[in-house]
Amino acid sequence: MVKSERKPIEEIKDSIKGYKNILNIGCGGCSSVCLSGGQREVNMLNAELNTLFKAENGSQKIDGYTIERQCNAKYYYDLPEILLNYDCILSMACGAGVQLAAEIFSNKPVFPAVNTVSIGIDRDIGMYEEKCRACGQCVLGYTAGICPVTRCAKSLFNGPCGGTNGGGMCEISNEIPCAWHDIYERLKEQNRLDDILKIQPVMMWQNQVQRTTIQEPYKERYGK
Amino acid sequence: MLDNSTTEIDTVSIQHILNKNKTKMKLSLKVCAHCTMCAESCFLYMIHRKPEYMPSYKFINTIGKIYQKKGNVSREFLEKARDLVWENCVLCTRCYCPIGIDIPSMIAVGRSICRSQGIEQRHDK
Amino acid sequence: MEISNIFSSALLYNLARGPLVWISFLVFFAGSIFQILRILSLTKNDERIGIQAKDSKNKKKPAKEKKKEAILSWFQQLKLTIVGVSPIMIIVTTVFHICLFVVPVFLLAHNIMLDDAWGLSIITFSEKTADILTIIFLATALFFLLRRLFVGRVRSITSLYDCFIWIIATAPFLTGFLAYHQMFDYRTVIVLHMLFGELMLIAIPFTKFTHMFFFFIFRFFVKSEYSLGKGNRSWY
Amino acid sequence: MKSGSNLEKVLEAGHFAFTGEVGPPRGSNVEAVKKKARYLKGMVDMVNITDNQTAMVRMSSWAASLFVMQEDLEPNFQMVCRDRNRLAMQADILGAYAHGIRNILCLSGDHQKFGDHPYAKGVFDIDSIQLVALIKKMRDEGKFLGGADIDTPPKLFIGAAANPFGDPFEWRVHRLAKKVEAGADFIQTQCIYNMKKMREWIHQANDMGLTEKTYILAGVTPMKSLGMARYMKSSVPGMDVPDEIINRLKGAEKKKQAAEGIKMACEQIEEFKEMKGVAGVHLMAIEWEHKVPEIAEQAKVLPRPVMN
Repeated sequence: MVKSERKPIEEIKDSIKGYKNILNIGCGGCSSVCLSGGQREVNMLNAELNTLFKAENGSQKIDGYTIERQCNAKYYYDLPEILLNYDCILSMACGAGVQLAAEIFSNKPVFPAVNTVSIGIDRDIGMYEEKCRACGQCVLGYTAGICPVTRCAKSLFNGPCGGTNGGGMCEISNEIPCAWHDIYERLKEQNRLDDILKIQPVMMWQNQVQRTTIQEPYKERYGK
Repeated sequence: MLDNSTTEIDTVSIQHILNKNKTKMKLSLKVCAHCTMCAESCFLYMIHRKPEYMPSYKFINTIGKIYQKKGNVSREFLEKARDLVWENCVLCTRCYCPIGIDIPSMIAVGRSICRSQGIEQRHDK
Repeated sequence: MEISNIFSSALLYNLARGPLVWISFLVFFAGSIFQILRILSLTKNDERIGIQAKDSKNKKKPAKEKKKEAILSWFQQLKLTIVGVSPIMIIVTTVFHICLFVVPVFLLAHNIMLDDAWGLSIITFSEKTADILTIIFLATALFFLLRRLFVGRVRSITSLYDCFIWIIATAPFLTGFLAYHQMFDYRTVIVLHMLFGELMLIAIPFTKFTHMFFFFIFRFFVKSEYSLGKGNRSWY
Repeated sequence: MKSGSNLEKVLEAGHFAFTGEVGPPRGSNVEAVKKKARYLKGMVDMVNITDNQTAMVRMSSWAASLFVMQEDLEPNFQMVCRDRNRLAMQADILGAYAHGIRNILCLSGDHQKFGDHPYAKGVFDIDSIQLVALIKKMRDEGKFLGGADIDTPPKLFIGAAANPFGDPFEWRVHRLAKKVEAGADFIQTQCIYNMKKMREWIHQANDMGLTEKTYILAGVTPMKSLGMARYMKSSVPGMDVPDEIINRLKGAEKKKQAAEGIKMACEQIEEFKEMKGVAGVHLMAIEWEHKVPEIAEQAKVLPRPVMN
């Protein structure tokens, strides 16, 4: 899922400067799953902000509300009424959620409280690893399920660069494994090395324009 | 005693799923103190303020009942369970349990039992 | 024979204070060990769940960063936890569980019996303290009962079994209290007290009371968002 | 002739090639480039002009190449995939060729993290092997990557790099094969210190017939000091410095370490001259351009053949 992490409190506070009544909207989707913007984080951030507000002059106030998913308008049902009492929105959803909130409540300023980091996996509680850059042209089929776009620091498609360090580590750090070393090892194990002996042609990057995805069965419905 | 409406339910495949997770699920169901302290950790409960959104309610009335009945449940039951595990839960995995029960995994098993009977998340709601 | 006569009969009295005590302790300890091992066997001491990332093996511990100065005081932070969410419940449940443990263990009368049997005893409360703690326990137990019966969300997941468990947990204290104050027929009450106590001991490893072990293992040794210790076990 | 570059001619004629390297200045100092180039004049067949080496901003490679040409030296325009997308690459190739540049070396490039702008966005639009194929397509088919025809295609002698030492070792020769297949006319290797592994790698390349399809120039960098050797061993990515190199430098007096380094380099060059499959040596005398004449002399690679 999408992984995100909270912005520094100073940055958040600075962004909502000048607004008296702020509503912090949490997201029950990805940012809740990655412990960055669920109800608990909303409560935590609000407690911190309210403490800071009080210490200053007490003219600002922040409340919280968490909805199922901020990336789908149908979960916003309660918000229009609640928002009557607020003059700005702080969103703890990923970049997608923040933008939908800003679109739906276009008369209210919306500020992000988290930085969207990656599409990743849960390695452990509170530990997430980036796995996908949404390039739109998946090559995992010939790279043994290891993404060279994400995991190789140079996004190479034809094998490791000359910088691999001893023990199959990336040149940028001895703690980051070389993606291509791992690809090679896994393919060798599966007896599929032929897959990477061919030269891979250049990528047709699909993530250079905003993409709208319409699934095949719906193409007709949306006139595409 | 078999209910007539269970005929269209494949109890064997439900039991298969139940058995796969048996020890953990049964133990979790057993130790739940029914204290309801999990309620406030669920943001859906905080929105709706109804018991049906309590994490414990959701697993007791789905997977709990299914274990009690050893998989002999009716389609109507599973359709109600569907709402509990999908409509009332987004599996954000943030439930608090004072005893440490892994509630999300119980909901997940509830979901897979529903799925095994072709009862899936409704997208039209 | 009338019911009250059964409970005051010498046979039952001797049974309850003799063999039944040993049997119940035996069942309690054996059952507890079994449960603890079973719960532990459901978890594994694994650094990571699922497929191991290669880097996880030789990852060095990062140098400890300077902890940022907390904006919230410890009290404010506490308020964000379950203590702030359900303060009354937390206080009541803590008191309840402490009394549940300390009253029987540190009770003078119990220790005298222990002394009689094995010649050893541990520190004890004064009788008065024990009496007050028992009253507190009964009050908290009553709170739970009322909550179970009258708070909607609790009632929604309450079954008869919960009430049964409540009776098993409360009865030894109630009967002990009545016995100490010599209310009703002492002989009957004390026999009931012993029987309920033994029933509870036997019940601990096999009923909902197992949460006693489950709590410690899962909140302290198994890692989760809310774990209280530095647990490194996980569900298998 | 694919390009008619001096290097190509030297190699075609069967001479043992000897190439050098110049790093452009961190500024617009023309004289600095020319001064460095002058040391190499007549000493090497071609000189590599590095492209934002170690991700530090420097005068652009093609611009420095032009100054080197003014000093009657043939440049090898290095191009890294880190800084350009496919548009800029093709544009620079056209421009470089139009200005008379005839050699190009395709590299992935050191990661920007190492340089003075660690948070730059690394482009890495295409990788080095794809870049080789792109240039070959421009040259041989006269077409851009996008398929359109090129008016006056660039006729470049295409080079690629190879590191015989990186992990996994068994893969390295296959990567070389891919570069050859993509169209690399010559290969310049990473600095070589581990001769044992190098021999093995060349042996594999010979067995696969790769050395018949491409010219391999072995990379040689003389050690200036013990400190440099230690640094290379510990901190330079993809470098394999065996302990015997370190020990030999340790054995020399501090003042004579440089001389010892040069001596070791010359011994290596002697071995490469005899090694089947090695077509020449690429001397990377890093910030030691003034020593190149001395090294060339000692390595007995002078005089350089004059082609026409």
